[in-house]
Amino acid sequence: MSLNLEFVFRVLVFPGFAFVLLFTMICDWVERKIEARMQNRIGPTYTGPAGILQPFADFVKLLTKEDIVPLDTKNFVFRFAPILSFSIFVFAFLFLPIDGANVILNSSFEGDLIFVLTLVSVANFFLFLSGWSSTNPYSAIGATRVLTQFLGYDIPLFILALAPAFLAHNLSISAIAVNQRFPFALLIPWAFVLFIITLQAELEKDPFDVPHAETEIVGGYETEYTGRRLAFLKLAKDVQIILGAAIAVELFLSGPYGPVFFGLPVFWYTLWFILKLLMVIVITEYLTCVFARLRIDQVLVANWKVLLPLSILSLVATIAIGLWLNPVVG
Amino acid sequence: MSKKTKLSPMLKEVFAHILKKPATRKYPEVKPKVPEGFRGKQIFDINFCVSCGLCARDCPARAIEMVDVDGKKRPLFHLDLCIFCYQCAESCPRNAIKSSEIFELASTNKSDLVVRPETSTKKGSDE
Amino acid sequence: MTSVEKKILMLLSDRLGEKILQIQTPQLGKVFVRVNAGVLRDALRVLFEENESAGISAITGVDLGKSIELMYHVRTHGTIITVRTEVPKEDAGIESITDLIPGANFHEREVADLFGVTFDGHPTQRRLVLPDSWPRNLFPLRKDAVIASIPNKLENAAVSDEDMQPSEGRTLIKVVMGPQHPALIEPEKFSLRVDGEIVKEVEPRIGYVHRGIEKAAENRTYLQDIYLVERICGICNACHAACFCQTVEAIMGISVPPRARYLRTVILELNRIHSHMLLLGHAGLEIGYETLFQYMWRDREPVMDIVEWLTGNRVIASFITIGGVRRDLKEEMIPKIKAELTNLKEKMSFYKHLFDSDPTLKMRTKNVGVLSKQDALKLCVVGPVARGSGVNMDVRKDEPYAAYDEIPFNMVTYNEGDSWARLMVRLAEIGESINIINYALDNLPSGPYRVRVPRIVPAGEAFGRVEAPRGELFYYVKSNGTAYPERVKVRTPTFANILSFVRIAEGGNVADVPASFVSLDPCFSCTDR
Amino acid sequence: MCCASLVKWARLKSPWVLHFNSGACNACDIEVVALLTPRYDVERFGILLEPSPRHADVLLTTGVVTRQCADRLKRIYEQMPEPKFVVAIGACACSGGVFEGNYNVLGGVDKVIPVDVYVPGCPPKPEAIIDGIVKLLNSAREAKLDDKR
Repeated sequence: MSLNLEFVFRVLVFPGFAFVLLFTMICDWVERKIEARMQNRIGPTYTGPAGILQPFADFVKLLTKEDIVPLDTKNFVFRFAPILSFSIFVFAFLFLPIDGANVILNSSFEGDLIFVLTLVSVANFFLFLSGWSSTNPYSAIGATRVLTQFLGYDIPLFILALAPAFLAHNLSISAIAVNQRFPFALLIPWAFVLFIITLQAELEKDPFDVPHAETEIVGGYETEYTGRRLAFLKLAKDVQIILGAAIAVELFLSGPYGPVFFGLPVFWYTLWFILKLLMVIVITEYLTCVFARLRIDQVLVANWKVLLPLSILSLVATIAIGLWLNPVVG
Repeated sequence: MSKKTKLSPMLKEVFAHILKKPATRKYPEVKPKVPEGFRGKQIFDINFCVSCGLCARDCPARAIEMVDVDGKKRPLFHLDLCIFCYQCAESCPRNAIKSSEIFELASTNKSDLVVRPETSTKKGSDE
Repeated sequence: MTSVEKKILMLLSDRLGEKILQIQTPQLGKVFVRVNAGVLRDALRVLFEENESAGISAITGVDLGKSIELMYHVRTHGTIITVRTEVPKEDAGIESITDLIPGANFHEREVADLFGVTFDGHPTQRRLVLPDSWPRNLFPLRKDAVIASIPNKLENAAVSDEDMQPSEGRTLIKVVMGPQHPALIEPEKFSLRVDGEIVKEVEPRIGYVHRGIEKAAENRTYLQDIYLVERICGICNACHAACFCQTVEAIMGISVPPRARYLRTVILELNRIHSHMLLLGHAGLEIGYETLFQYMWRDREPVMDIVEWLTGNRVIASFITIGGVRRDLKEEMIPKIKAELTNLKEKMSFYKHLFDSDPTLKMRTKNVGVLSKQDALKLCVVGPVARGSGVNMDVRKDEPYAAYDEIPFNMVTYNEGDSWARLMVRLAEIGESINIINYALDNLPSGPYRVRVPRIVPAGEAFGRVEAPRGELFYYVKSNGTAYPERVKVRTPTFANILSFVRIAEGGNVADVPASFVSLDPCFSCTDR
Repeated sequence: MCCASLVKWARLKSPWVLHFNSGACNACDIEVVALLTPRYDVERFGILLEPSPRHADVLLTTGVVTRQCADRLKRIYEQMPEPKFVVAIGACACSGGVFEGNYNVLGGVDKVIPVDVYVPGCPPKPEAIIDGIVKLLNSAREAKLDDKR
């Protein structure tokens, strides 16, 4: 019985659902704040202390807005795609070690890295469906752009994710995280850099944010959404961003593990995880700020002609290093 | 590489801005200083007015209405029509119309957006 | 008359002989040639054959009562030769000249809309500036037009636009930009026919911001018109006021005191700086470079401050008036202005470096929306668009006004003709403008800043040109001896440039449309008036 | 009760805006865009400029309403989800300004859609526009929000 309670607590409160939601909103705030600072602005200020409640206010407001479903939409998909996409992103979190152990204890299995990456693709697919079912030309174009982009960039992402897996001799995320006495980002920096760039594309951020190119396709796949469905679409997007960053942390920055100075390791592990994750968020935000958006064909060319060959090269180099270091890591 | 490729200066600039003070002015708390000669809400001094109506005649937006005050025609400014060009002040032979530094004129009620000749003399405000 | 004009007139009378009815030269550098409607094409052909870089600047229509006068203002060798003719009001019609010069396309459509003159042989006969609900036989700029009961389109607002209809034919998909679209701050509609990612056809529909200013100017006094024409375009407002005032001053035959000429130059150049910076920032927004937009607009704020110090408002200057300027510049202001400009100049070198080196910026603008020099001349584009395609054209050099004849500056041209070149022209022009302002402030003559002028303008006509931030701005004013003008014609630079958008978008990528469009610096409130 | 005040708080703290120009001269428009830029930065108030009318709470209108734009303006207003507010920025949007009476002009924005706040000026300073939005939020705090849901 007590074990069940612990399970429920872990899934719903910490480090599961509630924690992920809260953390997502905080990250969204950090993102907006840091982007504002990089652009010499202040960013949200008056909503809570230093505007920290801004994402929460946005979310609550959207939840209670009038909900308009356009008459000629494919109703079922239009209604459920946002919430499905959101729940799948959150579900994927359950397989990440956040406070030193997976959210669902013992949920880790050999190959859950592949499983999580697949979940991300599925959730992305629902984002595509949400736009596709809107029957608005801008949504449709935005949706196809999402599809082309994540289908293309999934391949280098998978290949790059294999590099740490190879070094750790394991396809389980928690095992990869545990086995990094020395963060892989320092061991194989080129793979980390490539992973961040690919992640940038996967998360549809500048310079790869063609699905959100407002000046070309208005709101992209979100154009026709209002009220709570829009709230969940936006939230799904934010969860996706921190999920992507979390995967980067687990694979390259030794996950939640770091020095424990005193007291409970759970506290330190969570702290390390949050700090590392914020670091990745700042890096992606920095990249967003310093580049212009590429054109959709340039995005695809960048994938097939640059990132894919480079990711294969990086895998080869990683294997070479891995073999050389084998006694150390194994 | 024979030619040195130039790095985008934005890389450095954006990084530097993380620690720089934002350029934002905290408007509602700190009111901006309006420069001398700013074209804001009108101040009308009824004591100078000779009821000639030149201001109303020259107003490009026809925002000035001559209304009866104690039997004499005086200008009433419709702020919702006014384009703040101050041609009226230029046309006025007696300098009865002056500009104030008031620019926060927004109102939820359109009928508030007037400067009445009888009340405007002292301050720029009639509320 | 200059020697070039003499030469052209010789040539005209050689070729046409007796067919020329009258030659007028009311002012220096203004030539009017009157011909019969049938000879008009021949006369224009002579002009276009004589100089291959000649272009049509504007077509002005004037209602003379029984007939409609058409004036074709031809820009050649940096000056304007006007060929005028009359057509009867009943069944007004004349042959189109779009086959001689494609750039006349929109000019003719506009006259057709507003005056009801049919242009035989014109490729498109559709509406250009008037709304769809406008009655077919009502032409607003005719003096006898009674504009009383126009059906209000609101009643049948539920009727869907034609853009909702499926496109006929093959694989072409119709993509509609606007009227409400984030790439366009202003409402305007562009229907693109798209084959895959390639744009095959562009159909612009302007007129969403048409406010009928030319008509409104006729029933306001000259004094009121200054403020009215300023509000044709809030961005280049000082240029409109300057051009209108110059034209009226030309009719009145008064000259402006030197101090006023210098102060006009200062405000015109401030206008140019802020307009160019606005555009460069907006271009950043269009290509998804938000940081560039934010920085550029942040650095633009000091320029707005200077305008506010000088005129009392950040945007609409209301500074220039007939006979001079409305306020004087205080001595103690000069060092403040110069300090801000020095700061701005430093910032500009940063942006220049950025445009030269940022890879993503170059990927989005280099070789995008290329307008060749030939096309630029044929389509009669003006301003930075023309200079980005290697055409040497700048009214400040060709026909100096204000104090430009005394101030040294360089004309910036790039030969690439792509979006990048057009943006670079503007970037470099900001630097030139800063130099001009500094020079003007250093050499500011003393004396009065305005002369008093009568309210009534003697009968006469004149046209004036000003190099607005977007290019040559053209005004024609006709006076009938009262305080109200008989006709005010405004040809804005954006109206001349909008045709080139069709040219640069066709054959390009759909995703490039916003980026190449913004490089033309569109401004629809100017375009529609 | 607590829930209602939470909703009210959220709405006041997150007014997303849509900008529509129905025939302005661009002066007000550039001041509206300037609100987003570092010196004024309205993101401080949680204001975001949204591209689609479906996402917006506040419609910032500039300019007179021309005949060609009128039904488009109306349609955009109808596309916005409740509760929604309209701010008329500049003399033209308030009542027509210099263009009042022209043949292609219907007049101010309130001829077509209901307007909540008028911001006079030609163009108003960006601070004045912020002031208009703040006044809108204050008046919304007092009344409207309760009836509108």
